[in-house]
Amino acid sequence: MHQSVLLAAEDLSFFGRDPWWLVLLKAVFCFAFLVLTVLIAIVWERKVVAWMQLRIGPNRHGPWGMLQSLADGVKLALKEDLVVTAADKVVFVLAPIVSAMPAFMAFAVIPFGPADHEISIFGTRTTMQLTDLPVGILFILATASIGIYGIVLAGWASGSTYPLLGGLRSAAQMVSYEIAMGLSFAAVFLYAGSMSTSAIVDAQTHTWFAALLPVSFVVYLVSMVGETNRAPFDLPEAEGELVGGFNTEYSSLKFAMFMLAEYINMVTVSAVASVMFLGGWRAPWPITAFWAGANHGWWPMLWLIIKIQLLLFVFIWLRGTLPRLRYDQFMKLGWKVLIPVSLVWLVLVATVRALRNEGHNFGNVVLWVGGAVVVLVLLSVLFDMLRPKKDGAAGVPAGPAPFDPMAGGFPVPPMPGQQLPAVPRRPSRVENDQTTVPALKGDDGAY
Amino acid sequence: MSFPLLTVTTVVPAVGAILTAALPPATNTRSRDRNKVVPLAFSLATLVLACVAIARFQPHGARFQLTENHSWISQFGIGYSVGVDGIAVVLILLTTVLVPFVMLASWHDADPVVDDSGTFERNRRTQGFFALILAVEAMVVLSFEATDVFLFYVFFEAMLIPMYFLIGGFGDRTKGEDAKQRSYAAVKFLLYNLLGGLVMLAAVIGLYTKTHTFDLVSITTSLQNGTLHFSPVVENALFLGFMFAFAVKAPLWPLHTWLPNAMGEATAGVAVLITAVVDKVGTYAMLRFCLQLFPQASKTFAPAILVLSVIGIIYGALLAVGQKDIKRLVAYASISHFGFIILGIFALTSQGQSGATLYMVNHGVSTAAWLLVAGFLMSRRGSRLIADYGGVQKVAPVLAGTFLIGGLAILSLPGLGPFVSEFLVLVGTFERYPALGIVATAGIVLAALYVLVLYQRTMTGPVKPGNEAVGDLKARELVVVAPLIALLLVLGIYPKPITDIVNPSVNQTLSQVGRTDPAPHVVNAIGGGQ
Amino acid sequence: MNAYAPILVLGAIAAAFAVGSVAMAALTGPKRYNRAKLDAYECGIEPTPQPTGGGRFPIKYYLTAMLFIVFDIEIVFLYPWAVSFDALGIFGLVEMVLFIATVFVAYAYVWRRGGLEWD
Amino acid sequence: MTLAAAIPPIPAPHIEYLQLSPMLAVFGAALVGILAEAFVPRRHRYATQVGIALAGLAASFGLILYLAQAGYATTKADLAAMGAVAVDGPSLFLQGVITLVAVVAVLQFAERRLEPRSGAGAAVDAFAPEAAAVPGSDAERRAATSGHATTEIYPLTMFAVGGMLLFPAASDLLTMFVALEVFSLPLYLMCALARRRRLLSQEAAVKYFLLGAFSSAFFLFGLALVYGYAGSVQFGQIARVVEGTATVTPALANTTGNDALLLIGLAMLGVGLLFKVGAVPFHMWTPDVYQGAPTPVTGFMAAATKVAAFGAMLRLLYVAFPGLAWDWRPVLWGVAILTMVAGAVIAVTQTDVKRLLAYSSVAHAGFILTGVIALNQHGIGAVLFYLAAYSFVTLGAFAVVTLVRDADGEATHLSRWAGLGRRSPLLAAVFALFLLAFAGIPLTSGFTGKFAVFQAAASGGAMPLVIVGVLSSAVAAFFYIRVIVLMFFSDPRADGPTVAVPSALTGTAIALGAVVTVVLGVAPEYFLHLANQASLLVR
Amino acid sequence: MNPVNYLYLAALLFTIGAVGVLVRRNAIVLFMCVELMLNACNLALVTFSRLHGNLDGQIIAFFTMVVAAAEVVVGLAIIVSVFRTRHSASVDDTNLMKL
Repeated sequence: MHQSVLLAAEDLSFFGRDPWWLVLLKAVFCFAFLVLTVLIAIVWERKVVAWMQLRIGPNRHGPWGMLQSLADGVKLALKEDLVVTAADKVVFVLAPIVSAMPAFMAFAVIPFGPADHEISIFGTRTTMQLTDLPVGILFILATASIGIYGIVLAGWASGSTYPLLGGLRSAAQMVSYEIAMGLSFAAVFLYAGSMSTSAIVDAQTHTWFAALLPVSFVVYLVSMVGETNRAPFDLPEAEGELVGGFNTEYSSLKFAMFMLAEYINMVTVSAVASVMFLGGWRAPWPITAFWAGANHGWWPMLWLIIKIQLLLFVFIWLRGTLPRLRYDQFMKLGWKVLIPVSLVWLVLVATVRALRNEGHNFGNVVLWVGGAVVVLVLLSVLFDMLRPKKDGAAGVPAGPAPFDPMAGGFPVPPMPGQQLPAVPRRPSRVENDQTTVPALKGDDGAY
Repeated sequence: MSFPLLTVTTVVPAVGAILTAALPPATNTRSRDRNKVVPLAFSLATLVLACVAIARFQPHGARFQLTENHSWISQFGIGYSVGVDGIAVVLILLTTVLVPFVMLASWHDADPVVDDSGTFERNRRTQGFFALILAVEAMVVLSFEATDVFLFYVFFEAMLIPMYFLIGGFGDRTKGEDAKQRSYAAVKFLLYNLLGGLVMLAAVIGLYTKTHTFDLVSITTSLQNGTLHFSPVVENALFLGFMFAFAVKAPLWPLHTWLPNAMGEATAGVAVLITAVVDKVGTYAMLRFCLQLFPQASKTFAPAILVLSVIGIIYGALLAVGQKDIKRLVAYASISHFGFIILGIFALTSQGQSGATLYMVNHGVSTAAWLLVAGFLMSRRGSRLIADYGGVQKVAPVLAGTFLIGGLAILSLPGLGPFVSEFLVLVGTFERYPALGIVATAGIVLAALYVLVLYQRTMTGPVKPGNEAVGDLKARELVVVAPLIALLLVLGIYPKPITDIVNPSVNQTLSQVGRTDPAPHVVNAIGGGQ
Repeated sequence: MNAYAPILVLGAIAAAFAVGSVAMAALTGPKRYNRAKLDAYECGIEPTPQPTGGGRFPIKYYLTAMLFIVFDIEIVFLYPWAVSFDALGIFGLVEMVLFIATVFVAYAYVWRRGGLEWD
Repeated sequence: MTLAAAIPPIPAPHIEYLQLSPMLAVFGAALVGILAEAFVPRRHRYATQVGIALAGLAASFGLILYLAQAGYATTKADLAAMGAVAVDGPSLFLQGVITLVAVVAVLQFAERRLEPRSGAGAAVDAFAPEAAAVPGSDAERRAATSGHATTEIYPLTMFAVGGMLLFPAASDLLTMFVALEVFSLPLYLMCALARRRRLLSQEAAVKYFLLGAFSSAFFLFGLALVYGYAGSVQFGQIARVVEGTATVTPALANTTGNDALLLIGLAMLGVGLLFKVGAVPFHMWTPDVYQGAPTPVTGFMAAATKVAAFGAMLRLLYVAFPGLAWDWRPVLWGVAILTMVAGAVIAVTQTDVKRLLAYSSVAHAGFILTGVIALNQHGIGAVLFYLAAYSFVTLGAFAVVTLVRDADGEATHLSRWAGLGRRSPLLAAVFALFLLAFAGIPLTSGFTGKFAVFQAAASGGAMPLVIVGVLSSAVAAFFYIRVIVLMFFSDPRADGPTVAVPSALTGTAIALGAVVTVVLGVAPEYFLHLANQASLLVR
Repeated sequence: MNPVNYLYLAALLFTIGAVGVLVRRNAIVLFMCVELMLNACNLALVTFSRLHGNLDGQIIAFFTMVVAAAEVVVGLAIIVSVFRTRHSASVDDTNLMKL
């Protein structure tokens, strides 16, 4: 392809040359790995959350309840498979498949090991990665966004209010956080000079990008939680407001598909996080210091899995710790904090790197750029303090607007400062008594 | 450079138009009369200038005299170049003579409404009317002067607009149906002429693509010395394009239908303006442009055009006989006369053409006299229907007399102007197309018929009820009529001054067309006529 | 073998799994017909009928979609630029900073006009 | 880390910022306008925005003049920005016209004396108080009473103008396409911003948008096909490939032979452009949009869009596809004839002033097309001149339309115009002047323009076209005259519309229109000279 | 696989989109058809750029994406505003014009 010719950033010569049986093997491995990780993760999650809440958690199925999620699966399989009458049948059935499939596919470009013939399987030397593309990360983003379709379609096809709103919500939040995510990636590409996963890992030989690009890393961590609809960002299935959200009308294995997809997405984003920022399959620093072989043979897979598991634990930890955000807070975080921050950060990174490429001294560069940033921040703060608060940007007349119970055509609760219109009703008997009693008193007084 | 006489001759009325339009609305009789005297003064000034021009004109001098040439839009070879030959200068004189009379004749046609309390309706109606007349005069004069095809075309077209407003905006003050009729007539007038003009525009552009200049003189010279040559097809097409516009303007059957409406709806004065002044531009343009730019094509199409014109003569006369409406009658009469003029032009003989030129003058004067008197009559009675009149000569002898003289002039009684010209035209035609000549002569008979019948119905006999009150001509009206009649007599008895001016130009024109007379020379013919 | 082929293989496996399990659910699960079960779930109250193709929903979602598109396009241009950043040099930096600034102008407008508020 | 070494540095392209400065100025003004929209308090926005817009346009016009003076129109004419933008005579001339038109348009947008004051006593303009509010909703009522205004109109205009400046200067298909969209999209929005009759205006916007997007899709596919044929979208290169003088790379060899690509591609490009100029059979959007859009916007659209689109068409046909003249000229002949005739004939049946003007603009598109078909330098000069003349007449005419009002906004139905000449002779006279200019009566700019294009066409050997044009302008004259008759010779209705007294802004617009109409009609020499001088397309 | 087939596919998509615009009545659907046409153009462009071995086509495709996005934003804004006003997105209901 001309692209790979022109931007000869990465050397992908190792990929796409395996024999078919090996490809099949690797694919099956990826699939199995995902399913297995999910099964473990579910139990692991329930255990951890239970411990955090000083409960025991699942302990019936198998030793220490290890087979809990398996049992769940079987149970779900034996549930009745409902398709509500109002639903758009075809789409309704299609939706879970659409959301599950890309979740699996995203994992195809995650490197478990170095991009050369590290290992030999049945005598064939090969890489520890199903395949890699010059646009690997783009591929992951693409599959992730196809996953959104599954959710939206599920909500839309259910022909019911809660799923519709839930689906929309999740779609909205996914796209919102996808931007922040994408922007945080840009910085990484800028340093790695490539979009292929293996090349990115390769670029972290000396320093992990988590260290080089801390802001990007943080932004990514936040947005990856939002991207997977996990607590504290699990608004689409906010039981309090939307029952189950987009999957309200689903049951049996269709429901299971959504669950599966969600957990696989967790695994995927964790894998991506470790690939992009945590050195991928590279052993953490102290180990490599005294053990050269850590990054060779089958070992890299271990490091990667450990990293993934740790990140999964972070997910669980968050869920156990944090309350759910309100939707407006959530959107505000996404649009008003993550996006501008990552944009500014990207510009900074680009400037620094460009100046360095021009051969300026790193220290000076950082000083200058940092100084400029500080000045900007101060100015903005100053402006924020000086400008008259509550200028007519919104243009609403002062004071809360009169309460309209059907604002925008929907039944809505009163806003702060508004009160419900009085419900016309007959005064209760008690009140009647209160009105009549004094009169009697008066009579008494006459005595 | 010498004094730009011709330019001034057109600029004076133009300025007059603007000034008049700018005059404040009348509030009392004095200011009202002021609003009418000012334009009259300007028209008289123009008349004076025209006289100067004709005095400065040497009949046997250069082809075009008093010329001025300035570049206007060089990209299109358009120049502001004016100059007059005998024909043009005579017609300019005619125009400038007639306009004051028209103004006087329609003195009260556009007076502001005065309500019972004696307060004037505050609008610029009056000024508008007279300003428009002046504007028309300016444009007509300029299009007579123009020796640049484009310049001519522009004013040939532009004069439609004031005419349009004159026809549509004024006339009997009756609202409603009549007003509709009027605006219909106005629109018909405009659209006919606009269509003609736009077809001509196509021809003009076509001409430019061949010649790359619009200067008449240079085109004709290069045509003569052969540096410029049109292929027959092109020449015919261009000729037809020009001819169409002119035939509409000078109504040639069958393109005449706008004239009866226009003249019928317009006030008598405006009607005179149309038939006696504006339409002359059409006939003049045939003489000036069609013949000189496209001599071959002129020869090719002459027979057809002659046939049409003869048809026009007879047709117009016949319909005139049948009219119930005086103005329409005059209109059809004019159509018949224009038939004669065009006949004279395209007979391509010197008698014919000088006769035609003379005819333009005479027709202008005679129609003016006749129609204006008729106008006075109608303004008294407020009706245009012949049937409403009868026995007027008993109550208004002078009016009747003048009306009779005008009518006799129309039917070209010997001794009155039109006779000479009509005679010349017929002689010129007989020389080449005897048959047509004979048929055309029938037109004279019919003319006698409609004129006399009209007179007999309206003037003679017992006084019709409603005609008792018809008063005789007032001083103003006499001032209008008397000179015209005098002019008719002069032209009838001693036309030589005019023919002397006209003939050389006619001969030059003919020589360009490349026709020579098979007959002895014009002047003798006139002597024979005496 | 094309570098994309393995992805297809994995996709095929995933599809097989997903379709298979969805189909299996239809077989394994019991079938006990009950009208109420097939109604849309709305906490027991009579479900509000939905027009086909989804009901109406707050306009804000459209707005979010539009904003997303804008920024997504920005990203479309950012990635190739970032990948070949070192080759582009200062010119690339300046151009892209201008581009980002332009988008920022729109962003500021939307922000100030409350386009990012979810009341 | 070592990638910097691995990748050979890509040479930075060379951008001639000076030549591009007119557009940059306008776009800069647009951005500043958005920032102002964001940060300037509401009560100051109107003044700020108008100021910014006018300043931007003035700067742009000044730069254009400077460039023209510096000879970029003639001797130094060249391709800028890596051959993407042609800075030459036609570009600069049309850009000048467009900026002037835009100035007049902005003046009209800024007119705030016609609409009755809002409840809060604030003067309001012709645009929706709050475009986002549903028509008839409380939100809208609130916004209307508190005198809000959609000051976004000014940045939108600036963007549109920027696109229009780029459009006739675009020298490769991609730039042309982008410019097309850049000026179309704001226009779609501006159409939807009417204060009165909002439903109508929103529907106009929908129609305009859908059809516009449709046509631009055609343009794009044409672009793709031509690219497939020529292997480049740069006009010069395309022309070379078409003529066969280009060095054909083996990669190209297998597609250049394929004329189907070329012809279909050119046809599709043509569809896109003909839609923008509103030529039959791609005119169906014109009347609806013209009628629905807020009248000042309509004027702006009618004038500026035509200028830009015809400029682009000239460049496309004369620079990129002269080699195909034998293929596209017959088609354009047909289109031009159809356009002139249909525009004139359908206009006769119209009862709404704005629709009537819309159809007349269609007819005028036909007239200009005759100039394009001439395919000689006269043709270019004539088209340039015609565009300049036409745009100002149009602006003036629509400005007059904004003044004739009754209780519910502008009274555009012709019957309401009856007797206008009696009620306010001056306005009626001016409008009559514009109509006569449309009709091409001598001594008006319309006549000079028509003459120029017709004689160019005739010299280009398209005499039949000229005759059709003349005849159809005769038909067209009919309905213009009808309006004049209506205004002057029919009695004013008792409940007739009143003629609002405009502020200096609209006054200037109308006066300018009238002056230009007369000057270009009476003394066009200088401007014709200018146009002819500017009529050299750089390749 | 012969890249020319992609051209046929592009043409097909474009035709489908065009026909859709002409026969469908729902504004949103019309709108999606237009987007389909634009994407067909993209496909054609990329294919040609592959055939010619130069990158112009791909770069043009980028710009097309931007334009398409801008169109989406503007179009949605307009259509939704009408939709909110008259609770129907059918272009047949937009009938105020025929006065």
